[in-house]
Amino acid sequence: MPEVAVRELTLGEAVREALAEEMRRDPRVCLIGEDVAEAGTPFKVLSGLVEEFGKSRVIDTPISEAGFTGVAVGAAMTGLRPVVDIMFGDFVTLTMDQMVNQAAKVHYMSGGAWKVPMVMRATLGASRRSAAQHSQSLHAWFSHIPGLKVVLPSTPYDAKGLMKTAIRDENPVIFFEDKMMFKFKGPVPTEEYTIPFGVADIKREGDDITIVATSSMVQVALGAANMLEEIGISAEVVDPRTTWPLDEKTLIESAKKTSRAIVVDEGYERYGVTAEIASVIATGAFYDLDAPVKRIGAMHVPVPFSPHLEDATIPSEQQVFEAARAMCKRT
Amino acid sequence: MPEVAVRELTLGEAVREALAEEMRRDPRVCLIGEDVAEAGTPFKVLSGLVEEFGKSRVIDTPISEAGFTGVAVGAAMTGLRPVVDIMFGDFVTLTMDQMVNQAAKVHYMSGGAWKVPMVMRATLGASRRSAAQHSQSLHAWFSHIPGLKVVLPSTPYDAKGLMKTAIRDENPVIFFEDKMMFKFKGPVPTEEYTIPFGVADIKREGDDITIVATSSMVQVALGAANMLEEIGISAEVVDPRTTWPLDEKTLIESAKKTSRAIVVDEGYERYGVTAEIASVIATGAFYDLDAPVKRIGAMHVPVPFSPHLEDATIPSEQQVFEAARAMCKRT
Amino acid sequence: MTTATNQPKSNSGAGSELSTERLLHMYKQMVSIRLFEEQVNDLYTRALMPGLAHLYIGEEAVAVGICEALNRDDYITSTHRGHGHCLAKGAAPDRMFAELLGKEAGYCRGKGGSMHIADPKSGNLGANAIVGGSVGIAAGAAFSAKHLGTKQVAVCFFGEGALGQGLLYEVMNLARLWDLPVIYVCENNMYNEYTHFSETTAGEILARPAAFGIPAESVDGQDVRAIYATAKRIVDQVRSGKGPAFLLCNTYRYKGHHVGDVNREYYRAKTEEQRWMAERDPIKIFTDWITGQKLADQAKLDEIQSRAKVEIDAAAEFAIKADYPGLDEVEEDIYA
Amino acid sequence: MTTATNQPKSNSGAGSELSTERLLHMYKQMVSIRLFEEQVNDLYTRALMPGLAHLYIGEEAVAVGICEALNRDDYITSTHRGHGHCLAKGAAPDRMFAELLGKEAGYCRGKGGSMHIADPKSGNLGANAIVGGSVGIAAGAAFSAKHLGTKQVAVCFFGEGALGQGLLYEVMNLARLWDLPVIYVCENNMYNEYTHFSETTAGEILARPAAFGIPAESVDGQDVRAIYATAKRIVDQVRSGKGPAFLLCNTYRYKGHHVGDVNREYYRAKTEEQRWMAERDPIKIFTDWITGQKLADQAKLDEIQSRAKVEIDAAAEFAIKADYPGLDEVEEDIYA
Ligand SMILES: Cc1ncc(C[n+]2csc(CCOP(=O)(O)OP(=O)(O)O)c2C)c(N)n1
Ligand SMILES: Cc1ncc(C[n+]2csc(CCOP(=O)(O)OP(=O)(O)O)c2C)c(N)n1
Ligand SMILES: [Mg+2]
Ligand SMILES: [Mg+2]
Repeated sequence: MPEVAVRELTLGEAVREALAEEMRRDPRVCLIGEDVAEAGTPFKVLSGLVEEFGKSRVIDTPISEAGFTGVAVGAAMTGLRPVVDIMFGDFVTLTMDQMVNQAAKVHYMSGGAWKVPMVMRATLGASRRSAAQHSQSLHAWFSHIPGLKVVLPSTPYDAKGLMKTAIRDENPVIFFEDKMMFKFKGPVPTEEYTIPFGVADIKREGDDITIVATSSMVQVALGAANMLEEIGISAEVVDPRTTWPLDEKTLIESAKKTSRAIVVDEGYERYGVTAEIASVIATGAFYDLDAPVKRIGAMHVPVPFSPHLEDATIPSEQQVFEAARAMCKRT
Repeated sequence: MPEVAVRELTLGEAVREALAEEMRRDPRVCLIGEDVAEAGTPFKVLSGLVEEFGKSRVIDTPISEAGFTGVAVGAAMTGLRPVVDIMFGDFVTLTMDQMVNQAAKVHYMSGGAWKVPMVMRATLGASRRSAAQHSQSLHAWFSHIPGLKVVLPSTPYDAKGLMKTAIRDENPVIFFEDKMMFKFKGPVPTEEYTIPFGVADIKREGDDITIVATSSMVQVALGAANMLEEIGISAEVVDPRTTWPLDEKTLIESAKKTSRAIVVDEGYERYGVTAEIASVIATGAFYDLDAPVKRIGAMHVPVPFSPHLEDATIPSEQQVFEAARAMCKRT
Repeated sequence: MTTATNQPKSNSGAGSELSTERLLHMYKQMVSIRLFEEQVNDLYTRALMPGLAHLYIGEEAVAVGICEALNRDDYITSTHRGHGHCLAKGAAPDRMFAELLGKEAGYCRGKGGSMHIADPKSGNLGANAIVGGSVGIAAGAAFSAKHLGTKQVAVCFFGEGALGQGLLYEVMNLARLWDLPVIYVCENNMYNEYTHFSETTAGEILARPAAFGIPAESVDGQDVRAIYATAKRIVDQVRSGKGPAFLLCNTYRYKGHHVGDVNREYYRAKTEEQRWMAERDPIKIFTDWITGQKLADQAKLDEIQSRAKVEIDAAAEFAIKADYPGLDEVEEDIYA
Repeated sequence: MTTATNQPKSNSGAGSELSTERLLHMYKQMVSIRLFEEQVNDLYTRALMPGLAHLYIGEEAVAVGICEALNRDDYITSTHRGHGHCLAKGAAPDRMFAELLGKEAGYCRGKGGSMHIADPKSGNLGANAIVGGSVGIAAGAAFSAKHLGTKQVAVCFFGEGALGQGLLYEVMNLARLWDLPVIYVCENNMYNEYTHFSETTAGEILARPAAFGIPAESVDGQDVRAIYATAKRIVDQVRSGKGPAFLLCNTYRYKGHHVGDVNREYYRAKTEEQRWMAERDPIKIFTDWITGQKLADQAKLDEIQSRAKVEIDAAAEFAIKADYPGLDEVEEDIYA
């Protein structure tokens, strides 16, 4: 966190500012996606960029996720640094061949001859009443694939610094933004900064239990930590910020210190991010844990439309609070 | 295993026999894919089926994985029971939208009104010197998605019984066959049988350590178990057979009994199947484990072409043996 | 560049062979769709509807003209802008509203919402929130129909934005190779969300299906009689085993991309909207013809409209009063 | 149904404007590709090559005719059947063989193998083992060239099987909308693995790019002069900023789909193979023309061939003797 928090931006504004700064700094950076220009995306995150950088660098596309992702892969190989925009993270399904069989593997398969410095921005997160095809958090898929890096910012500050790092990275990076957080505010310094990948951030220090949380779940974890404080439990909230590279050391050390850990992530719980992180902690802090690592992910159901059903599928403060309380044996 | 093992079939033959029997039993079953008819797929697993069932039920397609998968989804909704064939599991990348946003969700999104009884056959497994785009084991992706079931047979017997169950299931099922095992032989009874999903099979009983293994890794685990026996370690080998539904109970009970567990799977280790299973065991057998659950998956690299590099990326008997020996503290 | 304006003149003979009763039914269907959508907008502004919805206002003639040419057991697949297709194919407004409000009485027990309404009874395979996501499903239904010899056809509705999706071409190729009884109905309302289709669509739209050997034609999407007549001919042909067909309907959405898209001037001029509403309104065009032909007078049409309004209002009322699903519903229907 | 037989007659004037030196260079390239592939087959049968390879024998005129019309810094993307493209664009046989054998001296340090050879120095963005997988990459390279104003063009080679992949249509649409300097070269060798292309390809192939507004033409894929002349014209046009183009080359693979595909009678007749080899061999057709025009006599051509053979044999020998990468190489190059 910056020394003097002079200024508040929303997460959407922070992402936009990162993109604008990088586009000013480096003429090779361009944005490609559906309704990214005048519309500035349906979430308005990119508003104003086409006015500053013009239509040749902020490029509207047809509804062709696979096609423009493929174009970005080739453009990245040959001198540009494209940022592609996937409106809803659910549509990454259409880009998996280009991202996984092409982007992720080009560098390795060519023995290092070619590289693919591109960023894919995608959204994640439910609770928008958009039902099963517009609410998924599919970041576990990408985290599973060698050759890709996966970023999950949880604050405007992190979003800006991580986006700048993503654009400067020489590899394909998937940058997932929770669409419910675009209006979420936080301090962002005016001076330039970047945040390295693979460095977890302790969002709140504590002694009794570690809550590892990603993306918007960090706020859920912080809310639960406040509730826990009221009953005398001191929770540490750790945000890995990137699922790959993963800062195993910080996660394990925190769990060793507190001897209990919960992992909260909005992807489907089964075979998801919580499994990897829980397993890393269970192994790394094996001799220090007082209880099994608890995983809290999205319920193993397609996200339902009806509001209270949808809400029931997403990890909540209450749920995290209760899990932590039970683990710390307070009632 | 059957009482009297009268007959040996290869895994490929077992799959073919299951398909043929189900096609005879149920005229709604049909096969759709590239080079499935006269060619019987490049692996020859389907040889002879077009001769028996004709071109209207064994259907060659253009190279359109997304397209024919989509057709299968619609056909399954309206009265057929298609089995689609994805030649190399790496090409599932092209079908993710149809499988994940459509097939997996139709039943739920429609409040139960429609269902999608289809099977996708795909291959997995490296070591064929086919490099990074023809060697992946991407079953973790599907296991992550509610609405899908995922099958990983490890023997001809299991392959036949599980394929018959898959075809009769009312849901989309992904059936992964290790392409290096098509010639692998094992006993298959001539009498009809099916194998339920979600029931793990103890492939070898043991007392000192549990080795959970999937697909071809079961043979690796059994090989390691033989090596372990020679140094006095008794290993139990458990095959979950389906990663979803997952027979957590059997896995946990075995680990409780032996107090040590290794999980071996050929998918990339990070955020893969080993993470989920290790985490399930670490939680379920928390108070009984003498050591952290050890995960052995494919190395976190795109699969390289050069033979000894490729071999180094795949879990081996030696590796499992050494991990088990270290865990059991024998030298 | 393809433009929506140079469309062929209406098939002027169409309608004459239809009974007055049938024509008035079509009128009622169009009016009902419009009233339904106005009610949806109202539910949204009154904050009674969770999420968003994509209104079909302005495009009513397409759904009605096509679906009137279908049998009840023929299949359709629909889109995010699907209420019109759904109603035209025979869904009941009350259960639709209930779905839109996330109620248990809805077609999907509240689990699908606006973008996923499905109804086996009326052959509706489901709306789809993935642009182009249902083109394979429609062909698959046609595959079943052909395989089982049922003589059903499948209609795949999609917006011109779906022309950007590769899946469409994969499946058109399959449909032609296998002579599947599927009809691709492209609703060109000139916008992919906030981008004009001319910025996203190279070449001539009709040349695309034609390249795969699929007979393709266009029709004035504001003229329900022309659409019906064309659809009838195409459906007969497809049902008789001639393989797939493609129909381009040139139309316009009056409202925003979704109910929340209110300030639209940055992507299209108000005058453009006004021109379509004044000159090309499908209900007005049909009204003028009906009254011109003296098949019914304005009073009769007003009466139909009033009755439709009563029905739609009652349906919305039903939905508002209906119960939400119980929490245990969340884990039901994951697996069949 | 599109057939490969009704192709236009050879562009008879082609070649006359080329220097003899250039023509003999093209001859040498074609011969080298054939010798290379024969050597590959030999390495396979001698069990010196891990895995499989897809031979380009019979199709040599396409790669050579196209690549001769390109500059060294122009881009290509290639396919699983990529050795010919690679060599024609200027890769060295020794490093190619080394790659095929999984040696460290290979273009990909042994990590890519036959299906992934890539070489920035000759503008080769890489072969691709996903059918159609590189159509976006080629357009992306063209996007860079246009964006950076470098005047490079990108050629995307693909087999007619890739016409089944939706990505191609998504990208052709983009390439046309954005006027990208990309040339799609479709090598129709009549088979998608073991299935005749007529069973997988509805309509007319050339109508597909044309539907997206992309100029498309076909050429006799066995006539290197015709291919070169056509390519030269197209490349000039594309380089001048006219946007994408599509060239269909009708050709034939003499051997199996891959080196292990030996018994082929179940999917194609031996007589068909024999007819192509006897009547349509690209090297023979070019030889006859060269000698007919008296640009060189058979002895001269034989000498070229012998020199090529020495080179190819030496290259294979180099690869056989080369070292495998060290085990630590496995974890290198995952990230840049
Ligand atoms: C694959 C996919 N990409 C993007 C979207 C987001 N999206 C929803 S509707 C829409 C525009 C669709 O335009 P069109 O197909 O013309 O239908 P219309 O809304 O005009 O009826 C877009 C881009 C989506 N739902 N699916
Ligand atoms: C997406 C995808 N599907 C299937 C395959 C398996 N496969 C490899 S080559 C091939 C046939 C390709 O035919 P074509 O494009 O005509 O090229 P050719 O082999 O004739 O040169 C197939 C189906 C693949 N590599 N990629
Ligand atoms: Mg539209
Ligand atoms: Mg071919």
